[in-house]
Parts: sequence; structure tokens; C-alpha cells
Amino acid sequence: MRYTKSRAILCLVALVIVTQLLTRITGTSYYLTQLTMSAYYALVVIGLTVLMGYAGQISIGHAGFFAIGGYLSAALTTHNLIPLAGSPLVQFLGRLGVLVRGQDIYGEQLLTVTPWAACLAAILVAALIAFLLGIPVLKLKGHYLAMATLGFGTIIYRIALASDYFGEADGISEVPGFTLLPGVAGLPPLVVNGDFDSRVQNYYIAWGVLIIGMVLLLNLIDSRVGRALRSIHGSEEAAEAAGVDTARCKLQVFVLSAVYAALAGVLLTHYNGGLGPSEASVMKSVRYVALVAVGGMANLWGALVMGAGLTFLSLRGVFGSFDDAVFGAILILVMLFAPDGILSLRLNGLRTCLKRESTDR
Amino acid sequence: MLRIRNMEAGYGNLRVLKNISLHVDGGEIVTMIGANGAGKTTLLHTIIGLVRPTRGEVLFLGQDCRRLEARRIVAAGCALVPEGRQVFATMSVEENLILGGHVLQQREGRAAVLRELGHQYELFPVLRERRQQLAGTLSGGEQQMLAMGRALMSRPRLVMMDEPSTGLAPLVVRDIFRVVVRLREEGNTVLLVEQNARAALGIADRGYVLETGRVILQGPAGDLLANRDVQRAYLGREKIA
Amino acid sequence: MLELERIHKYFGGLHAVNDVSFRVETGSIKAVIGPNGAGKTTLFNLIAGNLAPSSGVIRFVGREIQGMKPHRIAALGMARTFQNIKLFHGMTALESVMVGRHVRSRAGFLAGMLHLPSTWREERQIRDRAMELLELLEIAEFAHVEATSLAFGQQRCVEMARALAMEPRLLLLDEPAAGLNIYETAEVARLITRIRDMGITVLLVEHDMSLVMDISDEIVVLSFGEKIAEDVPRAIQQNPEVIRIYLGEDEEAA
Amino acid sequence: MTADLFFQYLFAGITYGIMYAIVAIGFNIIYNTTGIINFAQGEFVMLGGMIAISLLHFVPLPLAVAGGVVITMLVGALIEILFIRWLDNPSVLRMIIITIGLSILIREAALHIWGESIRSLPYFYGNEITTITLGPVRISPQVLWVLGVCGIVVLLLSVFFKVTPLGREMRACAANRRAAILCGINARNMVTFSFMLSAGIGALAGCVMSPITYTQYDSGTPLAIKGFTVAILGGLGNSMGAVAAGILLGIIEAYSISFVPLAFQDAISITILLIILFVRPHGLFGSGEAARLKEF
Repeated sequence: MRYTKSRAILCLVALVIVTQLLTRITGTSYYLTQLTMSAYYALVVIGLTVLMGYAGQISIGHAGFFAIGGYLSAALTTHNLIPLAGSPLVQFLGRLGVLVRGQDIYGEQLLTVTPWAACLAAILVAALIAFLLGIPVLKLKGHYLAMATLGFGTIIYRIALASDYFGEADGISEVPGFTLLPGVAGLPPLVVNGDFDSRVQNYYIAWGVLIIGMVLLLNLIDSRVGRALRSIHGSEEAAEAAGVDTARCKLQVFVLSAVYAALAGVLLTHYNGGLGPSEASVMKSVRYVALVAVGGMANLWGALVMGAGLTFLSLRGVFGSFDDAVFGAILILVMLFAPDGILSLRLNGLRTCLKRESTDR
Repeated sequence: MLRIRNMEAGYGNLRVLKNISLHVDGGEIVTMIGANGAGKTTLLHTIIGLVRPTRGEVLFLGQDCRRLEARRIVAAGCALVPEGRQVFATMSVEENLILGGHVLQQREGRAAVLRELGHQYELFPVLRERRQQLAGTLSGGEQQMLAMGRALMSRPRLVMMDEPSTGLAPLVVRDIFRVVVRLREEGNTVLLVEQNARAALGIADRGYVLETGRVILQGPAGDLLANRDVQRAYLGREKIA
Repeated sequence: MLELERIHKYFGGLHAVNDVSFRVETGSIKAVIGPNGAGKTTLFNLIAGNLAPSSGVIRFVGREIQGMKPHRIAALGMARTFQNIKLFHGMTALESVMVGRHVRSRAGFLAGMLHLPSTWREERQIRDRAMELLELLEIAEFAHVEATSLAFGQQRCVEMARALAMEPRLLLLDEPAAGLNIYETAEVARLITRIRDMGITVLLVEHDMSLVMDISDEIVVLSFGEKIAEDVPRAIQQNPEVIRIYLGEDEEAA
Repeated sequence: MTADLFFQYLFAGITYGIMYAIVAIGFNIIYNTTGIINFAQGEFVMLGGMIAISLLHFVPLPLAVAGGVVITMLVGALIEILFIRWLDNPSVLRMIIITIGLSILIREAALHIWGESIRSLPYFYGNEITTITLGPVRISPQVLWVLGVCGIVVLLLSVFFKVTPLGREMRACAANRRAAILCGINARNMVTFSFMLSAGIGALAGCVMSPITYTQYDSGTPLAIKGFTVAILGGLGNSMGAVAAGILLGIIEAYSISFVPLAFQDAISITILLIILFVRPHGLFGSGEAARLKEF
């Protein structure tokens, strides 16, 4: 089992490298931009897969966690703290070394939170919200759980849309790059940003993060806790009878998937240099659910391939103005014909989807 | 009237009934007795089409029932008084009865339903008293009568009853069984599934004993009543010491 | 081992369990029987923690467990099987049994994600133990088959193996022979006796009377939520009250 | 707050509230016969309005509204027959996802047919500035139309379910599906009817509200969330509870404008939904007991 797992990961790494080389040879390196973004979206999808496919808890609000990550990180790294420089909190933060000085395009002095601190804060907040929300929400089942998470996503969307602090309908732009590692010993620094010449580097950062995230999740589902999760999906009653603390397990995985979504939100926001409220919209959440479903529900590899693949096609504009409709159709077709994501059926379902998509166009 | 041959049925992987053969002729009361989990309810559900047999044949009035939808079998004249009564709790007694007359209305029109309604009120006077009351507020015995009345509203050729005595006081059980006897006098055919073996065999013409999905004994009710093996079917064989 | 003291359970107006008390002695096989709706399953759910009793005390290995969550009771050493087999969809037979080792292992969330060496060692032990149990129940050849796709009798074995993997002190069996044929039932009877001989106390609900009479040390009879008899099998068979509720009242006598 | 304003808000609240109640009743009808929450319920409201607006180019207003309702009913029936009828015992998760998918498809179809522009039916009587003075308040006659039509719908529905054979059979299916089948009732057709019925009343509500709230391709989802809130608040399956809960939510929303920025208004109903789900999932007016004795 472990053997095939590491081999599959190696294949993925090889594929990532080959793809980059191919784009270079064929002079299509502009594809790298969308491939990078797809990797981050796929990160959300694999996190949601563990929650939905393995633990069996639906969430139609994961765009909310993505947005919490993205928005907090963006706001903290762009809002100028100079006017508040005198306040004890800002001074305290300054002493902690999490503030950075800079200049905006007009040469004005800027004082903002460093990306690392902002990223950590954003992820912590997302985890905390997931934790607090999860305690009551995960007691719910079926329609109630679906509606509650949908409601949560909508609230985040409304807040993003209505708050001056988060830029209302315009969102936040001019988010600085995120220096993961400073340049050492002649090596260039590792920065998440949208600069033209760091495109290759960012492609590797994104896929690197995705692959690490994938390895961690693959390990998880194969472990004691992972089996407990899957048993909850199979039968909550039997899982409890086998000594699994189902409430705690569900909460843990809910927080974990929220952290994945928030991390993806942070990184993608720094990569794109900004984000808007549509990232928090219900349609985005539904899209993640669709990607999990088409990946085969309880199938991390399917989720990764479909998450990255379909998102890439969507970002390339292949579906044109039918973009959302395609995801709606995918959802319905998968659920009608291959709800369990059985391998053979899944391939059939996929073929149907692909046919549908091509006729849609 | 009803003829079942070598039938097998179950849910998913679970084979509840194995190799069942039985028949019910017109005008008789046949009882099917057996302990919990012997497959009695599954048998009735298979006859009425709620469960599909995996093997064998089910003939009702010479018609093959295996592929028919439940409501078609009901329309053909086979009625089931389900276990646990299953009355429409939020609807009035009269509404329950009228709904039971659904197939009669389609067959013979509204007037026939009203006539039949009168007949049920005569059979179960207590239902007439409570015609406007919500069915969910009736006592257990009254609900059982309502469930029987509802099934009889379709003027069925064969009435099947699933454990009508469960959870009822002995006096009420006696009333219910009296009605069953009266049904036969009126020319009806009854297939009665019971756990209360003594009472059921007391009124039936013939009986079958079901044990873990198989018919292990059959014969005239009187013979079964006297049979030591019937007791065995309920209390298990004695340890061979 | 297990002690029920004046247990009552009401559902709305329904008195589902009425003043039931009995004890299960360590190392014995005890059976609960009774007609439909007698409250047997409710009683099981009360013991396993799926329901909380309206009043009364349940003691297990010296601790009061009424109202405790099922997983905590399980951790104290109580395992159960279900009437309508509850296996985990999408997991192999081996994995299902490995879930049973949950309470006997420790690896947490992060350890699982990082696959630390200690986790890895523990994982191997879990796997070995689960495999042993599958061998014990003679279904090792299906270890890597999805459990829900197995034949019915084999599914019961997987469920039983899962329960045994918990190394329980008390095993609750809810109709272990339901849906099995005569030979399989005999097999189950043999297995239950073996489990008892392994030192595990057994409490079962069963409809197959011959099974119950053959293997139990003591029998409790329930009717309408009340305990009407508790005795050894031979005495239960002779008990007029029990015969009455099983065969029903005589028309004339009533 | 002046008395005048107080009554204005009150009327606005009741108007919106009864609208939510109609959506909630749509949820209830389908839920009662199938146990499914139809996430595409809001789209029926949008479709009704949109179709009527388009028909208005060819026929007079009453016919356009009737057309909108009838066509939406057909869409509802079609959806049930194509996507739901033939599924054997589907899981709740599966049904949720399918109906969400449907709502997206309907919305996207509407986007392609009608575009992103905001449309509306004309006022049924008078225009935007026509008002009627009722004691201390001046209200638009359309508000009376909304109240009247929705009130009549609720009334007709209860008569339909009480008196007609079809209504009785649908109630029977809701009360006990298996027993209904044993009475010879075609339970599957009842499900189709329930989809048609809830599509129809949703569409009607969409028409009468259109002059006030306007209609846009994506106006369904927010309505669905509020309708669901109301359905839960009133006790799932309980339509009289839905009316009370709808008016309550409408009034809360209306008055909340004085306390919270308009943009957060939606967040209020969702917060109420979340709180209700956590605290009293069987609704404000239902008890656990009554939830079992479902009542239209």
C-alpha cells in the first residue's frame, strides 16, 4: 500500500516537472499562471474531500474559509497602520517584529503586517471559526447541515461585500508578495507573487504545497484517525460503538479542511495580488462540492486530478459563458449516475460529463 | 386464490425467505404463525409487491404478481392490514376509510365508496362514533380496527393481516378476532399472520408454521394446536441432556 | 460485570422499559428474549449508551454508565454488534476490523498525517492483530475485499471480529443469527461459546430459540417492557407465564 | 421612530414575510411528500416572474401571469420526472446535491435567456407612485395584491388539501407513504404533483412580487435561503407555522434596517437560521411531538 502511494506521488512530481518543461519547449508558459491557480484551488478540493468523501459531512460553505484566509491576509498586509502607530497594540506588534515598513506607489509611508504573520493569523482565525462553528453545526445532519454551511458561506460573502475594511464589491488589490524564504547563499528568495519572471518559481511553489498537502492527507486517511473518519461515514452508530469519538473526529477534520481552504486562500491572494467577494460566493462553494463529487467523493487522487484539471479548463475559459452551468451539470450527472464514485461507474460518469461539456460548447 | 411456489425473497444480501410454498383458497382463514424474525412480515410484503421475490412464483387469482407494482396488486383485490397499523395519523377516521376506498372508487365510483363506508361503520361501530377524530388520537385497538376497515374498504378478495394482536389487551384481541371470523362468514378470504399462535389457530381453518424463513409445519389448525412441535418452534428444542 | 438496577425508559407516553433489573455475571452467556415490541432493542441501546434511561442505574465494571456517550462506554470495554449489520461502506474487511482497535491504540491526528515511526510501529501491530482475528473467524481470505460486498454470513463475522478487536470485557450481540441458515446458526453458536471461553462475557438478544436454549447460561424474558422471568434455560421452557406470552392466551381461558 | 414609520415598516415586513412564507410552503409541500428539501425552490419564484414578464409582450397581464405559473408548473413536473422519479431510494446527500445542481442549471439557463438585466412586471393597479391611504399609513396597491393573492393561495391550499380527493391522497402520502401505496394510491404521481404544486405557487408569488422586488436571474437563491429559514422556523412541514414565521421574519428584517446597515440585512435572516438550527431544529412553533404528527 505504502509502496504504491509513494510511487503515485513520484509520478505526480514527475508530471509536474514534465509539464513545466513542455510549456517551456512549446513556448506556452502562459499556461503556468492558470496551472498555479489550479493547484491552489485543488488544495481546497482535496481538503474538502477528506471532510465530505471520507468523513461524510457536506459543506456548502468552504468558499467562506477560503475567503477568510484570503481576505484577512490581504487586509493585514495592505492596510496602513501608520495612523494607528501610536496605539499600544500596534507598538506591541512592532516589538514582536511582525510589522514591516514600506512605501506605496505614491511614495507614502506604509506600515503593514508581514505576510508570514498575516498568513498565520488568517489561518488561525479560519481554524478558530471552523472550530466554533463546527461544534454546533456538525451535530446537524443532511439538509440541516447543508443549509447551515450554506448559510455560513453566505454570511461571509455578505460581510466581504458590505465591509469597507474588505473593500466592498471591489475587494482588495495591491496585495504584496509573500516571501516564503529569504534569499540565502546566492539563491534567490522564494516569493509568492504574480511577477512575470517568477512564474516558474510560483508554479513549483503551488504544486509543491499541493503535493505536500496531498501526502499529509493520504497519510491521514491511512492512519488510525483516518479509519475512524471513514467509519463515521459508513455508520456513525457503529463507529461510536467501536469507541470512536465521532463528534471530536468530525470537528478535527472540519477544522483541517478549513485550514486547507484558508491556506489556499492566503497563497492565491498573494499570488494574484488581490481578491474580490466572488471568491466567497455560494457558487464557489458549490463548485468545490462539484469537484469533490466528480473526483469520486472518497477519492483524494480523483479530487486532485479533477480539481486541478477542471479548474484549469475553467480558468482558461474553455467553458465560456457556460462556466457555472458546466459545474451544475457535472454535479447532477455525477449524482444521478455515479453517486458512490465506483471506479468503473465513475469513468462512465466522466465520459458522460465530457460529452455533455463538449455539446454544451 | 393465492398460490406461492418455491419462493425466495429478502433485502439486499439478506435472504429472509427460503423456498416458501403455500396456498390460500377462497373462503378460508389461513394463519401463518412463527416467532419474531421468522420472516412473516417479509412474506406478506412479497405477496403485496413491496418486496420483490428473487426466485419462485406468486400467483394471485391466477395472475403473476412478481413484476406488478404494489398498488396494482391492491387494485386486483389483495389488501394488507400492515403491522403496527400504520393509520394516517394526521387525518380523520373517515378520511382514512375513504382513502382505503381509493381503488373501489376507481372501479365502481363514489357511490360504492359511500355504501362500503356504511358497511364498515356497521362492522366497527366505534369508528362511526369517532369518524371526525384524528386517527393518531385513537387507542391501539381502535387504530387496529381502523386499519382493518381501511383495508376492507377496497372490497378485497383476499385480506392479509400482519400481527393484528401486537400490543393489544387480551379483551381487545378477542374483539378483533371475532371480526376476522365474521369476515369469513361474509365470504371473505383471510391470511392471518400472528405471533399469538393459540388465538390465531383457534379461529383459522388451516395454518403454516414459519421458522427462520422456512415453512416447517402445515396442516389443519386443530392439528397444529395439538402439536408439540409448535411449542418447539417458539421455545426451542430442549437440550438433549 | 454488568448490573441493571430499576431501569425505566419512556418515549413520550410509551413506557418502553418498565423497572427492569438484572445482573450479568462475569464469564457467563446471558440472553434476553421476548416477543415483538417487548423492549429488547431499547434495552440494548440503553446499555450501550445510544439512549439514556429515564431513571435507574446501569453499572459496568463498577462504574455507573447511564447517560455516558457510546464511545466512552466502548472504551471501558463494552463491544456490540448490530441486528442489521452495520459495516463501514468503502472499507475492506481488514480495515473494518482495524477500526475496532481504535480504543486500544493512540496515534493522533498530527501523528497520522506525518506518519511518525512510532505511529508506523503501532499501525503494524493493529494490522497484525486484526489479521489474527480474521483468521480466527476463518475469513482471512477476504481481508482485502470490501466488507459490504461480502456474503451475509461473512459480514456477520467481520462485525464480530471488529467487536473482538476491541478486546472487550463484555460483548453485546443483537440477534447474531438473524438471517442465517441452520448450519451457519450452529456455527455462530459454537463461536459464541468460544468467545465466552476466551474470557469475554456475552449478553445477547436473539429470536432463534434453539440457539438461545443451547448456549445461554441464563435467560431474561421481557414482555411489554417488563421482566417477567429470569432463570436457566430449562426452567424458562417450563415456565407457564413464558409459554403463555409466546403461545398466546387460550380463547376459552381468557 | 414615528408612528407613521412604524406602520410603514410593519407593512413592508408583512409583505416580504408573506412572500417568504409562500416559498416556505413550497419547501413544505415537496418535503412532506418526499422528505426532500428542494434547493431549487427559489428558482421557481424567479422563473414564474421571468416567464410572465416575457409573455407580457404578447398577451395581457392576467394571461401572462397565468402563463408564467403554468409553464413553471410544467418545469417542476419535468424536473421531477427527469431527475427524481426514477431514483431508487436516494440518500439525502445525493438529493441535496442534485437539487443544488438543478438550481444552478435553471439560474444559468435564465441568465442565457434573459441576461443579467433587472426586470419587473408592471404594477397590477396604478404605478410606483400610486398609494392608498389606510388609516395612518400610505401603501402601494401592489402590497394589497401581494397580501391578497398570497392569502388566497394559503386559503385555497388548505381547502385543496382538506376537501379534494387529490389533496387527500397527497396528505396520505405525506402521512404514511407505505400505507398510501397499500390503499392503491400512486405515490409516485403524488410526488410529481407536489413538485408541480410547489412550482406553481412559487411562480405565482414570483409574479405578484415582481413589481415590488424586481426579478433577476439570480434572485432565487437568497429567497430560497429565507424561505428555508422560515420553513424551519415554522417547523418543517407545517404550513400555518410557515405563515406565522414568515411574517415574523419579514417584520424583524424590516425593523432591523434601523439598527443594521442594509447590506447586512440578509445576514440577519441567516443568523436566525443558524441559531434556530442549533437551538430548536424542530422550529419555533413545533414541538418534537407535533413534528411527528405532520399537518398541512
